[in-house]
Amino acid sequence: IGSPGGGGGGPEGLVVIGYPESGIQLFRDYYSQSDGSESILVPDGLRDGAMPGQVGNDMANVTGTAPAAGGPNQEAFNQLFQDEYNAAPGVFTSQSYDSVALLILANAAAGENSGPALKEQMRRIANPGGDEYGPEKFVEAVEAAANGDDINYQGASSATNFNEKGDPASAAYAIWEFEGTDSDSTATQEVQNFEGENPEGSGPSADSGPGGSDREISVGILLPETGDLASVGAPMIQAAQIPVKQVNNANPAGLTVNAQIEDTQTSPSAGTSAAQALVSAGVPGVCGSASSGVNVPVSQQAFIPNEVVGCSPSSTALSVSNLEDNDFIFRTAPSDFLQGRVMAQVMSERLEASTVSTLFVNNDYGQQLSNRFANVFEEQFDGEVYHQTAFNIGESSYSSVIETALSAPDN
Amino acid sequence: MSETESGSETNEFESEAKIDATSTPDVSVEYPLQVDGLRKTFGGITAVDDATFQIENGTLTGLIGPNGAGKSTTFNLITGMLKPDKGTVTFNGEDITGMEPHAIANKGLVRTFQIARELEDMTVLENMMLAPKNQRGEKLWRSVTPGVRNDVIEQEEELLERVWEVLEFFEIDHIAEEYAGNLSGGQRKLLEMARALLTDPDMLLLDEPFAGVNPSLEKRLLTHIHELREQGYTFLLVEHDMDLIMENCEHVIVLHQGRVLTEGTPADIKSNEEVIEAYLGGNV
Amino acid sequence: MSVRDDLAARMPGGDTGLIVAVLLVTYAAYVLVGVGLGYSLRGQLNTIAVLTFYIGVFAMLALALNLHWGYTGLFNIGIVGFMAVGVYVMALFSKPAYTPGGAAQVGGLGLPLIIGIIAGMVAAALLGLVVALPALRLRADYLAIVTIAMSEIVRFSFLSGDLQQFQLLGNRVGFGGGSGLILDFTDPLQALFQSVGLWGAYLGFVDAFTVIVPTNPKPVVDGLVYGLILLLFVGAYFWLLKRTGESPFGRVLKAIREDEDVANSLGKDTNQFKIKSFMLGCALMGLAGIFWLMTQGAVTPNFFRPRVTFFVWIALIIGGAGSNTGSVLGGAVFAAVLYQGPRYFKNLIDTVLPSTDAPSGFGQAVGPLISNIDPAPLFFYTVDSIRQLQLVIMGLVLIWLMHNRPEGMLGYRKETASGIPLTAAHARKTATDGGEHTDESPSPSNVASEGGESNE
Amino acid sequence: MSSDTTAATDSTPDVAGEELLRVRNLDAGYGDLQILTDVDMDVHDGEYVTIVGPNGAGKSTLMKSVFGLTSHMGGTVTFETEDITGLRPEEIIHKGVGYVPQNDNVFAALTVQENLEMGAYILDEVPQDALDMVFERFPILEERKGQKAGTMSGGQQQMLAMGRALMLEPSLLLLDEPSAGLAPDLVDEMFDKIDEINEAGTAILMVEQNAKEALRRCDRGYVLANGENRYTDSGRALLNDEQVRQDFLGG
Amino acid sequence: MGIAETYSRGRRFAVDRPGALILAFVGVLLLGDLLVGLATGQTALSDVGSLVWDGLMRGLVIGLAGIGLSMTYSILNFANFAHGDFITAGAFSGWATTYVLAGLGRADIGALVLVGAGGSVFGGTLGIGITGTPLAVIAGLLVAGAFTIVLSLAVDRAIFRPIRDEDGITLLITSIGVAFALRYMMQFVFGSNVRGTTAQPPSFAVYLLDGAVRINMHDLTLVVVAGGLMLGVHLLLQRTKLGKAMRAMADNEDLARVTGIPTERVVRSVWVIGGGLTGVAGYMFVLWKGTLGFNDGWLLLLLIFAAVILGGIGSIYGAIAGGLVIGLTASLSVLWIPSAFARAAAFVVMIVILLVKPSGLFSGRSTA
Ligand SMILES: Nc1ncnc2c1ncn2[C@@H]1O[C@H](COP(=O)(O)OP(=O)(O)OP(=O)(O)O)[C@@H](O)[C@H]1O
Ligand SMILES: Nc1ncnc2c1ncn2[C@@H]1O[C@H](COP(=O)(O)OP(=O)(O)OP(=O)(O)O)[C@@H](O)[C@H]1O
Ligand SMILES: [Mg+2]
Ligand SMILES: [Mg+2]
Repeated sequence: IGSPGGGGGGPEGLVVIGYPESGIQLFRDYYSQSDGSESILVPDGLRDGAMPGQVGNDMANVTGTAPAAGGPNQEAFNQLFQDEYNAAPGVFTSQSYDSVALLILANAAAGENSGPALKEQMRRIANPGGDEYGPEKFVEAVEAAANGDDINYQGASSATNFNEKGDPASAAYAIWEFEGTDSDSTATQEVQNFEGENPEGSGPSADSGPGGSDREISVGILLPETGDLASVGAPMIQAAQIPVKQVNNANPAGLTVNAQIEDTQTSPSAGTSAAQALVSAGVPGVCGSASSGVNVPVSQQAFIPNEVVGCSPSSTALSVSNLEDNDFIFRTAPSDFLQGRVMAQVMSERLEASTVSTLFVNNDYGQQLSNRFANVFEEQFDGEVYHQTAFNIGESSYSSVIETALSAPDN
Repeated sequence: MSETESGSETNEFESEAKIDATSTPDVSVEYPLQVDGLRKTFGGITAVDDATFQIENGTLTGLIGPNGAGKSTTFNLITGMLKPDKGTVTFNGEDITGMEPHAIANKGLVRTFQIARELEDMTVLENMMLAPKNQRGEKLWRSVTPGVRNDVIEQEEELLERVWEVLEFFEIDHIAEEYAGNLSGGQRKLLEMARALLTDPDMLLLDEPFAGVNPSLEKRLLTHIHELREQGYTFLLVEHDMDLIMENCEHVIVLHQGRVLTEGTPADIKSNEEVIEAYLGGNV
Repeated sequence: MSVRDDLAARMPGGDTGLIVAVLLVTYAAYVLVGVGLGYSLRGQLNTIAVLTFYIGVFAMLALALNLHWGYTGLFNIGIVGFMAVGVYVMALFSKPAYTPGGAAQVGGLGLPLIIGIIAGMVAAALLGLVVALPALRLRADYLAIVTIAMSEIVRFSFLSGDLQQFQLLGNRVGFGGGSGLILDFTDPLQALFQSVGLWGAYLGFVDAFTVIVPTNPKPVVDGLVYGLILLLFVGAYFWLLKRTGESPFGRVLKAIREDEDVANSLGKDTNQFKIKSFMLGCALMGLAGIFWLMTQGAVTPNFFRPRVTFFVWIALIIGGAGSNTGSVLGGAVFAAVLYQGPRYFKNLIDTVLPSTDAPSGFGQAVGPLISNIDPAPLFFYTVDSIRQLQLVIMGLVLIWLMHNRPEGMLGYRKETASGIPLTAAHARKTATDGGEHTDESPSPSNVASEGGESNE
Repeated sequence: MSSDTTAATDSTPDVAGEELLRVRNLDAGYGDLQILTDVDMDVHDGEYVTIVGPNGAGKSTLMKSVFGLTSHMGGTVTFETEDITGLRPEEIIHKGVGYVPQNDNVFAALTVQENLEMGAYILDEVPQDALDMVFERFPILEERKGQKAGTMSGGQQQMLAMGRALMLEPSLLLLDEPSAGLAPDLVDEMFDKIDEINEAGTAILMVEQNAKEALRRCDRGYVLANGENRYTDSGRALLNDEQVRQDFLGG
Repeated sequence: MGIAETYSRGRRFAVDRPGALILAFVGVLLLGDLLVGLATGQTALSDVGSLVWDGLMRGLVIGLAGIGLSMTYSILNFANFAHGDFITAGAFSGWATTYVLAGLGRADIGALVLVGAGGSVFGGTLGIGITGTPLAVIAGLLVAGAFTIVLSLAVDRAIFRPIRDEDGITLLITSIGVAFALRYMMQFVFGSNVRGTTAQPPSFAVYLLDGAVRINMHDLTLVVVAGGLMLGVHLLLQRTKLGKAMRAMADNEDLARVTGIPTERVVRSVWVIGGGLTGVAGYMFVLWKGTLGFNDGWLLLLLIFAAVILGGIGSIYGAIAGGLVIGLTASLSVLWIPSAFARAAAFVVMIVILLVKPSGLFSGRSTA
């Protein structure tokens, strides 16, 4: 009933949670099956300006949410990325940049390549107190940190203040739309701020940083180069390398950065052994890993016992907050706890849909975000969720799952 | 399957005893093998059609018939390689129709193949050691459990001894360590027969054991068969060489279009009009 | 073939010596690379631990596969399926009961680890039975496709939301769906040492390690000890399979591999042997899977892609199917050279030629080569893509092996399927020894026939 | 075995016309394994030659070597003055040699007619006159031309195989144990057919275990053992040779 | 025919083929469930229609891609695990051609040759499609076929031919090596990202009682190309000497050689026909679904195997019928089971049919 024409008993709205990898196919199948009358809401994972071009459709009925930067830093970062790679940054790139930037700053402040020392400094350089620096002033920030100054890094993705769990203390969410097939960026419509109980951040932190000059800072980058998330991972790795290059080009306080890149292959097992290689190399802090399915085991298995700081740019699952991490695990991406809520609100208030189905990629990102959305949407916004349908990466046709999602509710 | 399981469990000791003593088949039954109304069709072709015969104890019986008469199919039906559509096979007084091949072999009815099938990557000794029934070490747990394995080893030593005797009997002991795949056609035939004997059969079904065998070798094989028959083994032999059948068999069964056309002594058969027409042509 | 055979023969300690020698060379190479990479002692030890881990799991898996393929001729390309079932069932049994607010979405039955491990092996064996019952009648290549399809069905099942969580004996348990499972049971090493009452001693030992690794030595020691335990289990697998092979049971398996009908017509219930062999191999694969993943903190279904199965096959083929020694060697060589090697190779190059920018795509890499004959970008792109090329290399190695050494690194090995040496000399000895007792029995050899010449 | 090899070439009785097949010092085998050593053999135009010998002597190997199916290790095979050593089967067929292998010699899934057509694959068109000739010689094949070859009886399959080899009207036909596994009436019929074919002018080189019958009918015989020539003489002479009877014909 | 006879025949069938009976029972049960769903309005007819159409399209792709596999399987006697990557290789070569032809002058040539690697150019922006750029599509189709022919001949020459006499398992394992090498070489060159390759094709709706089934031009192109090729191959193999020679070789290769069939030449022909079909199938697969990634062929391969085995190895009708069964199963199964199990359902169907009819639906009918 639901599919073409959207009349009958199908839902008014559709939430699609996934990555461009399979999202392209999914939206292609959607547009060949439906006339596009449903309001579609997607989260950050699908924020890729190239989507309409790849899908071959303007995707005008799609609205997105994504963690956003509070100020102009996003623009600064975009510019940096554009200059460096001559391409628009993809999803989670600003978080990757921030993650590496924070690890470098904390390392400069700690004055040694040591995980336990690093973790003490993370909040000191990230949370309020001290001069503020953004990506374009990153080199100066490193110099200040190496001098032992207290600084407050303002990230590309957010203000990067950590709460006691190592999650961002506050988050801003942008509501964005695609700009059509010829563009490769997205247009931000509106930004909503969500502040936790303590937006300035909280949690244990060192009072001072010893700093130090003329040394080599070591940082690991553990992101997917191959596997399911390879296409998301590649630009993230590029973004993660920008702060490294900034420092190595400018040599503030005689510092250089040695970045070691390892591939998780989007697999927990390969990710763990890659992390072990980083641990063996004596890396004190690692930007990674990307997906929560990998991040949780890698943290448990490699980072936490070996006392290495892990700072994931894109692992948003709730389970990461709950790890017994001895305060070694951070992330620059906000927990889906917030985004699920934002999405429910946007779906209900902005898109004015009261009946919805979700289509989510079958991993913990998709599953948890879909659940959170559905809970909030039903309980706080009086909406009705018809189906929560999982789809697997790598199918050659998503017609049948779309059919399911667009059909009338069971019973 | 469960049947054999319990069966082998109970008579294990019995048969272990049998392995020690040199075997002599049970001579108490007069007709160990009885085939009654056997029938098998493949699609439209009726390969075996109401075949009925019985084999007398301690004889060498010939089974002859034109190509496609159903001889090999009959063997396959008797030994469980194929399931009959109709009819029964009785062995030593027990109905064995439709049993699994291994179960039938375990009852003492063992066959050889029309085309010798060796286990090519196994040595002659390994081939031979495979054959004896109810070896203790065929239970996995016995083979791997420390302590218990000593029993297995002990039995292996005994088996090897018997294997060696049989190899000497067939005069292939000089190639005992050779891979079966390297044997000549005739040696394969010898190995196949020797191996079948090691299973302690009461009765052996031989499907064209001499096809393609050089005449000198054929003579030696026949000598062996006669010796064994004198020891009490029963043989059923498929063969196209009429001279051989006439000279060696006590009894001949003629199969034609899946039915028993006639049976009797070689002399009877030779002079039977029907047989001459259906099978021998103007040859005799 | 004789050259390699001689190598094993000349090696002090025979096959064991060969294995030890290969391991020593491998470790030495890794230590050297570690020196090149400027690893600290801690880093070196950690590398050794990780290397040992992979050598252990691949050797175990190759040995289990050898039982299927090398011994019985069963072409199983669904190995990951059995590993997955082993791990998941083990997690179901041994994960602690669900507590809200923890990182884990579902709980388990909270049974001791050892029970979970046994349950995992049993489950893998039972899955083996389910596959084997119908599929053993099929041709080898059909069995291959059925097993690989089965492993995908297993993966899809664990992926599905329907088994994500359910109630079992009043517990909220499940397989976690696409999110996977957090393996939050007791640390296996702790469980092991506690069960033998040595946990305190072990902690003392770890503390003593501070002499070598001053800070936080526990993960390093844990890794090394776990690796050692894996090697012990490789030894146990080896022992078990050697005994299995060198027995009447193994003899029947060998016969089945060559010609099932013959074995059947000799009175062997071949299906039963095949099923037993298949189930045993599956249980061993399940156990290997458990060993691989139980210390990894979490498990997701997509780990169990067919690719891992092919890794095990490559390991087995490198070593040579049919030979247990070969399986262990193949597992070690695969893990050290093909699986872990490229990572270290790349890091080594990165150290030698630091801070070079690899182009981000093939286009940018060949562009300069075409326009101004500058091969450097392509070179760096190649080094940077080592992970993809690693699989290309594995493919090429496989092709090369099938062309040039289909029988594996060790060459053709004859492993006699018997509990005693099957040689003419041995047979003659027993025959004359035993002959004295059986004087009276009518030995067939008395019945003389004319001496004919052999027909060779 | 004794080593009183009679050199094959010296004592060739000149029973027929021009020399057709000439094998000299042939060494051949499979892979690295040598089976034949220094084998000599001749077949003349229209001649009927039989090879006998114990199992594994290398008889089939010799046939296959003539037909380019083994690893060549030395020596030459000449057919009608042309050196055909090492040519591929389809080239040798082109020269006028037909071959009927020992067993498994029909395409079971193809019809009788299609089997025969395959025999003339190297020609652009199916030669109608050859087909007619085959049907005339083996009427049963014409009757059954639409039947799947696999469903025919053993004897019929043997005839089909021979018919297929005759489709190119070869001047030399190689037959490997054509009577193996056939019932006595069919054995006779088969030997009669071979005689007919030979009388029609085709030279025959045949391997047989039914040695007495084969030697009785042929012009000339060879005894092969251990991959080497042992004896050669006219068929009857071999049949009457005491040593040959003793060693190879079962007395 | 009397009732008694019918009854006894049915009884015999039930006794002989309990598996088949159970299958039939399950089938009836499922159908009944579906009818109830339709009657109560729980399931929309147009939904079922859409699923059927989707399943048919998938089935055509699988069937078309399966013919080549089926041919090499029966004639060269091994399961070629590199087949999936031949499909991908064909797709990349063809789509590179299409991109270049459609985008020449509008985008960087390097980006076009690499089929828009890394999002450098989009097929949608270039307006690629059977209606938008018909010539580029047809040229791509032809190049895909031609390239895959060359590729498979080269692989055969270098890799399979030297071990032609080994058993099927040796070749199978070797083909796994080929698959790995080929797939990740493609990833190395073309990158790992999935790209959209076409603009939205024009479509029309077929109205059913309670809604409509949408059919687009690429679906129709697929129907035409697949149908035409299947017919062509059928005629080729039935009517020509080559076809008979292939059947002869599938039957008994040694005998074919001694009969004078130039076996190597026939093998090459097999690769030419099989490779050409495979390349075209790869191209059509991508045209139909509109995306292209280095993993596409491999992900399809198991379904193709399922289809080929199900249909009976060596049978072209079998490959097509098997493809349709697998495609429809994967698509329609969501009516009864969760969508996560759709692929699993296809495998289960394959296993079940193998057990009931081990030699496949169209067994014993080699190459036709
Ligand atoms: N598996 C089968 N499928 C179809 N037909 C078969 C099968 N097995 C045997 N037949 C047919 O059954 C008939 C009897 O065959 P069988 O092999 O028993 O003959 P035989 O008496 O052993 O002949 P030969 O002396 O040639 O070995 C033949 O017509 C044969 O074609
Ligand atoms: N394909 C092969 N590969 C390796 N060895 C082979 C092959 N075929 C035959 N042989 C070996 O070559 C030798 C000669 O075999 P051949 O088939 O020529 O014997 P034959 O004289 O025809 O015997 P028979 O009368 O039994 O047919 C034998 O030892 C045999 O094992
Ligand atoms: Mg027969
Ligand atoms: Mg021969």
